[in-house]
Amino acid sequence: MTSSLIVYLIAIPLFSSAILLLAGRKANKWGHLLGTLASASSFGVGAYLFTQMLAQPVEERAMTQKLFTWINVGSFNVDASLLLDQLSICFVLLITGVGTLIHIYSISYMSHDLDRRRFFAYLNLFIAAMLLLVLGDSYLNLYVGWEGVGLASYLLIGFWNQKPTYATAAKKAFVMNRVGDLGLSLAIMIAFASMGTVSFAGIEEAAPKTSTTTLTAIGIMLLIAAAGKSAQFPLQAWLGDAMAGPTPVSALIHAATMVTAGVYLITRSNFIFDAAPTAQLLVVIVGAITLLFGAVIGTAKDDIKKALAASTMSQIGYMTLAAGLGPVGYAFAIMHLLTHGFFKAGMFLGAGSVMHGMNDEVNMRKYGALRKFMPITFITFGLGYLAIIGVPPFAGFYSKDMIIETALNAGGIKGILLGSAALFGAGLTAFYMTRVMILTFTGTKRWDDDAHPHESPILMWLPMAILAIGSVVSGFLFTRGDALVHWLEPVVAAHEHGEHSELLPPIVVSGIALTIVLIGISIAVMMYVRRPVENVAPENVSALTKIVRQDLLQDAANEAIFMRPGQALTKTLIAVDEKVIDGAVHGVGAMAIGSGAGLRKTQTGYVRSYSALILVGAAAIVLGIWVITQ
Amino acid sequence: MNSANYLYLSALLFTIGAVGVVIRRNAIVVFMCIELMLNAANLSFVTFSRMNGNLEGQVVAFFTMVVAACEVVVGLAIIVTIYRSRRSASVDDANLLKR
Amino acid sequence: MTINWISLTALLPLIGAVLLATLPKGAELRAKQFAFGATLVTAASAIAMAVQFQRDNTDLQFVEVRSWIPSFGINYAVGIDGIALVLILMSVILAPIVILAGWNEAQGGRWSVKTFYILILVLETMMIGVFSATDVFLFYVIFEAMLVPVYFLIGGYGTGERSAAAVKFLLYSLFGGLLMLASIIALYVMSGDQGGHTFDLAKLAKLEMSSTTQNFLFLGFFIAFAIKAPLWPFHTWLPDAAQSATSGTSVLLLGVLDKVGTFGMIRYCLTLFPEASKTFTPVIIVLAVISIIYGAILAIGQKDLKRLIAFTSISHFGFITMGIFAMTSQSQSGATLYMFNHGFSTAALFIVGGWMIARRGSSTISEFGGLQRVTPVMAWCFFLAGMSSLALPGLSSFVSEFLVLVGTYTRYPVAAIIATVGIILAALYILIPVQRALHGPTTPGNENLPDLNLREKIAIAPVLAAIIALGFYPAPLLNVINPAAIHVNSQLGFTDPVPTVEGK
Amino acid sequence: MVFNSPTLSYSLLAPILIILGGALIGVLIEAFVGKARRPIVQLSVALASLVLALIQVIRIRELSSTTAAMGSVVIDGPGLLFQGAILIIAIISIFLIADQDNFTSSAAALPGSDEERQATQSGTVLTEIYPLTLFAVAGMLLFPVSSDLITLFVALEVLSLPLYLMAGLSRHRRLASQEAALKYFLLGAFSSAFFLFGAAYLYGYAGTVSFAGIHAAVVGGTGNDVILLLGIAFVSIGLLFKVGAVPFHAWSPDVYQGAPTPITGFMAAATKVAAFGAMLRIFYTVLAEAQWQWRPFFMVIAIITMIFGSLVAISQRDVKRMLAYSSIAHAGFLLTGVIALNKAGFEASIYYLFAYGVATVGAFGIVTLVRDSSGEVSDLNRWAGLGKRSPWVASAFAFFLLAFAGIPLTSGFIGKFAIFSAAYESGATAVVIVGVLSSAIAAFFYIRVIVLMFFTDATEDGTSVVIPSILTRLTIFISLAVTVALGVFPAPLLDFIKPLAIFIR
Repeated sequence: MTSSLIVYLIAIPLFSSAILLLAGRKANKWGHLLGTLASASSFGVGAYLFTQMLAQPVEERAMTQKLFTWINVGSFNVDASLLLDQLSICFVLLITGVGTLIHIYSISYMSHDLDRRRFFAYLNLFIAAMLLLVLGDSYLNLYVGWEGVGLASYLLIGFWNQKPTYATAAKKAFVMNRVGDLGLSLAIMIAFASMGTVSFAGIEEAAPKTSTTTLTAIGIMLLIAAAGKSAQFPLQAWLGDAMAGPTPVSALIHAATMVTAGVYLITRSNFIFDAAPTAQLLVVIVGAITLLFGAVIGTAKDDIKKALAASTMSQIGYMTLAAGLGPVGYAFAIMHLLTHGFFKAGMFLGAGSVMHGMNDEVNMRKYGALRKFMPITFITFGLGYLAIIGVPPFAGFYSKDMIIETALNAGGIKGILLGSAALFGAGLTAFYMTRVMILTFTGTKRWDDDAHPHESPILMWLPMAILAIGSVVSGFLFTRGDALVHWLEPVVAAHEHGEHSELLPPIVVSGIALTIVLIGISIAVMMYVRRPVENVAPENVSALTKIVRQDLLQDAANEAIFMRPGQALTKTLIAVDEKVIDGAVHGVGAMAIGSGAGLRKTQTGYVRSYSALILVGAAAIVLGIWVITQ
Repeated sequence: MNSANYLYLSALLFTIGAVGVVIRRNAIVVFMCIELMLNAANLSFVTFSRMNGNLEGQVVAFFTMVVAACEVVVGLAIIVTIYRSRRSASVDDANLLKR
Repeated sequence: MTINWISLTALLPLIGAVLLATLPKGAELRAKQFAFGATLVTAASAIAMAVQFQRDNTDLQFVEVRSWIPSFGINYAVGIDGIALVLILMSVILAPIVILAGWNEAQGGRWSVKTFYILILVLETMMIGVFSATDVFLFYVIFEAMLVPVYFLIGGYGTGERSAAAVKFLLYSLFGGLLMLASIIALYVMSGDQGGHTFDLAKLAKLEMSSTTQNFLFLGFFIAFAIKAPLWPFHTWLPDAAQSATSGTSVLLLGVLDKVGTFGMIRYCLTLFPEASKTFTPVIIVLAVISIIYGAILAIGQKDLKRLIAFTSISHFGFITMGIFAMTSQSQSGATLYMFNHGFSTAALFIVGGWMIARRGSSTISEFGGLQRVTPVMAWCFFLAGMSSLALPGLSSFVSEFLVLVGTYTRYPVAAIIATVGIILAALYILIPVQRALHGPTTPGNENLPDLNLREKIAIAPVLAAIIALGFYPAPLLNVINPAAIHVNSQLGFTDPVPTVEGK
Repeated sequence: MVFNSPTLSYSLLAPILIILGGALIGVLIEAFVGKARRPIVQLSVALASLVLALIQVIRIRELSSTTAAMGSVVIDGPGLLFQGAILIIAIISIFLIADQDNFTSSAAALPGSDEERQATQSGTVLTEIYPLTLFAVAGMLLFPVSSDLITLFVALEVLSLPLYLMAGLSRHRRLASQEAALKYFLLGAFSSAFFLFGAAYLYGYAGTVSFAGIHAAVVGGTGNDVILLLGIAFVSIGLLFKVGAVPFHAWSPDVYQGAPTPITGFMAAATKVAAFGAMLRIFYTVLAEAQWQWRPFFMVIAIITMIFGSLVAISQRDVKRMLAYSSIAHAGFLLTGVIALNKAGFEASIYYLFAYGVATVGAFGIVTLVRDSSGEVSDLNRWAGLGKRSPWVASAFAFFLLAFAGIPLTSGFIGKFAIFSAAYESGATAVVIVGVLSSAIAAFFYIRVIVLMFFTDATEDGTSVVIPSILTRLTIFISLAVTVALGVFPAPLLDFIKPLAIFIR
């Protein structure tokens, strides 16, 4: 049975990770090799399973592997069971494929780090968790992977946690992800309470019989989850800081795979969102806001990784937008997700390569003219650049164009708004990515004195090259005969073409998009080629620029709304606990002591007062008797 | 004469004795007040004896007298010792033990 | 010949304590080894008992009844169901781990090392007894008597304001216990009116009483358990006690003894006063939710590592209590599983935290810094324990926490939703100390701390292994707990809310 | 007129007569035996009489449930139980009393005088204490078996008078000791007067002093209720004074503190048994039918006694005073047993009295051990760190305190449980609740002492624990053993009490 192989996808990197973590320093010599091998083996298994799937007729391609009964209490019955279908295999190949490339890259990139072994352990752990996320056949299984990748992300962002800001960044990512997890938890609870099951299949079956209100609630909760994991508005703030992690991590986790898990979740939950229009509307709104939000932030970033991170946020906004459009959009969301996986991972690795050559400098204002010193990096990065801004025939063109088109066709004012947002976003993307290219690779040298830029070794550029090829050809391949759309049809339900009237013919849309992209590029060229670039960010800029530089005040807002009131609440409650609650406890004690000390004074030591007491007692009793007998 | 009046007298004597215990300072006087209370009780016994028409109350009175005599022995011993130690028979001076 | 497994298991540590007392004064090492051996033998005995446990049988098993004080109808009566079995297993497994982990923690005490282990062993006997008693009087006796060894363990071997903390703990618990005593007396008297004085739990459960009476008696029991558990607002003794106690004592205190409170709620409150339990459920659910959030927020603000862990426990006990009183299969099973898991994750936190504190000589979080570079293994253990405490999926505590939440949601959705906020706060209260203590640059005073030695690794390994293994495969425990938990609910006449749509 | 010679039933009275005989022999020994040999001879005689009396009590338990001395004394199960308890407590107390360091060598000498110093240096010891003790014991034995008011009054005085004297015999702090004697005497006599006055009214109501007659009159209900009520009230005052119930308690802290510690222990334990024995007999049999008249008063008194005792004990700095207030609180607990007015309450009271009495003697026994150069140290602050220096002594004391606090697995817990459940059964819910709450308060100060002994570092003064003499050790050991045994296996004693605990009148 081929399905019995599914578990090995996860088990291999998981065991490798465990071995690396437990073996400790002993594994320093071979740790990276084992890690890479594990990832590659997993990719091998995935590829084999993919070929097996291809060999099957469409309706038999999905396969499940039940491992054991995980939780079984009353009617709450969850198996540890894996589902490999057309959707998850896409992710499996992306995760293990890109993952393996990044492992290879990291061998070299991290070679000077004393803790390289641990780095590979975390990477393997991430691969395993991410695979579990996409392979779980129920929301609860997904949840395990979901938090697993969060953990791996936390560990990797904080890989250099001796630097306090990095440690803080890691914590921030984890906590904000937990906000998303809250949504996922609640979604599962609502689903169980209303449908009695938490498996995808079970809920898919029960969804049509469930009230829209319930489904909307589940949908909104899932959206919160997705927003947390995929850095969508309003839970986007952690992604920029997450760039604290080593660059391969940014490439793998915070560009290609983990951050797209939210899109996976929404796509996987298509049966809920399709039946909950309100939730779906919220998804597109979140997507649209985020794609603009990220793009705007990207325009003002001088840190190359943060610029790319903002771009990632924005691109995932596109995916979310697409996923929110329902059956017409799911396939495009996934397509963009995959192409983005190639080009963004490639660009991150490129950025890593640049940093590698520039003493880990990340400020683009201190780059410049690196084209000549890092030709391979330049070329691979450039191919990724062309892909992301959507120049045909590079991958991004196909996927993004489809999303813009679908958004425009969403109907009515909604379609126009969404389409415009997507188009505007494309222009911004072109602007900030061009800016990155110009600042990094062209123009004059603005290096620090001790910089000696050089091309990276083959272990680093080879993965970049392979990803660059992916950025070039993947879009084309996916759209040949709507290959990906058809492939995914069994999972996300087919959509008929012409269901919506087309607002504009596709070719016109592409034309408009390309025009806007060109405008974006031109502005960037005007601003950064025609004018000299300073190696420190100019201070005399507009207020708007300042706000954009501060990530549109996202951190300030979080601090004002959550952090500071939270800290105040904590302080208050600590005081309350001490003074009021414990105070009451001590008060009772003090009262007993006090009244004891008071009563003690009756013991004067004088016989006469004692006898008086007796007499008074006797008198009281006599009085009592008198009262009774009256 | 109504024998109940003896009871009132007895109660009065008892009260005088009890109040005396409370207000007098000299240990001897206090002790005598207690004796007064005992004798008030005796008076009650005898009165009740008469009212009830049996002798038991009078028997009790004899017992009481014997017991009171014993009490005097013990009491005086204690009071004298205190007096010797403190050169005072005031009960208010004996105030080491309190609170 | 039948072996009375419960009595045997309970007696073993007591015999150990007696033998230990005969050891000569100076033989510290031998005392430790002996105590460790005694707890291991006890654990073996308990496991042997567990193997014979028939898990689908909802009756009490290994029942043993002997007359103790016949004139009051008091029996030495013991017997266990799945819930009790799980808690006993937790106790006997934690005991040797605590001894091994805190190999040197008795040294700073007021009294000899030997005394420390005698107290621990006596306590272990009582722990087994308290979970297996089926005679209310016997339960009460052990419930109260347990305070004494713990009191001496805190006051005699703790740090800082140890005697004040010990007194606070003792008085608080005694106060609760006396309220329970009043209720027990009332039950006893009523049983006399209704067919003869008895303390037999099953018979007392059948007593007829007015709802007012039931409510009052319920409160007597519940407040005692709420203090023990501890539930907001009866919690203020716990942080003080945990801060002052040695980490081993804290493990036994928070990990095991406090479970007597939640266990008591299931075994006594629900069984004896079903109607009152229902009456008070809304109030209790509210208190539980407050505990969850309140404990978590206070944990976030703590500067002392041990206090922090104590407050996390208050939050966790909120979950357990909520699960118990939500009275669905999932929440009830989850609550019991939570008790078990909390025992292990708190044990891990306290044990590793204790090592950190012992090495650094301070329990203030800000005194630590950058331990991950200096002592990677210890840092990892702490991290993993913390992850367990925040109920990371894949670890055992997740299963229980989620069961409680999902089970509660089906009956009290609002409570469950608010409680779920606790998972965000949990991330904060774990990650803040993790960041301060383990991450960042290595601060002065921490440069030369030694990493875990072999003994410590051996001690912590089973705890962490259990946390991970039971996260992936909780079935062995759930299979034991489920029948008992469902039995508890069905006795109360509760069935799970039916989903509006039947899926599958 | 024909006189029938009275039938006395000597065998039934034998325990009392043996003790009285022993006491008289003791007096003769004082007169005729040389100083050097007196202590051992006196101790032997005292011990022998006590043991003989106890044996006799055990022997006649089969013959019980009858009257002796023409109905003045009733020998029934409860009476014998009380007598047995008193004798056992007396036996273990006599070992303590035998430790002569506690008593002045010359009671007649002025405190601080040369005469006193010479007496002390010459090794003179006070042996009068033995006959005095025996006289008191004889009174105590008689008190709970008295069956008419005359006997009751005589017994009260016989037990009280020697105690007044014994209270003044302390070697150290003699002035305080004499003051204690004075206070005890004056207040005791004062309360006796109340008692006697009340007895007169009871007699006036019933026309007879015999309990049987009074009972019949109460049941008949023909007499004047006011007279009955006054009689009950004033008799109760006398009895409540003896047990130390609020507001008739004021003597006890001062006397407990001032009296020589062994005497305090003996007095606290044995007097309570005797006084409660008499009280139980009177209120359970004679006045049971008048319960509507006295129970409400007793409830109020029980409640204020429990609360007062517990609260005031908290702030005490002297161990003997603390124990005195604790004994007041215990009097309150015991009063709930009187209030219960059912068989369970009666059995519980007997059990409680015995358990409490034994633990009390043990506790005071330990107090005698803690000394500095000038004698016993009863200031609690100086008990700090005792657990470190003398772990066994401190542990034993802690155990007694836990028993007083009613912690399970000590005798005190079973007693408290039994007495409260009986009171609850009788409907006195409020009293039980107050009892439970004041137990919580009481725990506070018992635990404070434990903290002091175990968790507080010693001040550097010379407080130390003397090596106990074999006799003191015996006292403490027996008390401890009994306290443990009664806590863990109370069944034998409870089962023993059950069939005997039936008043015949």
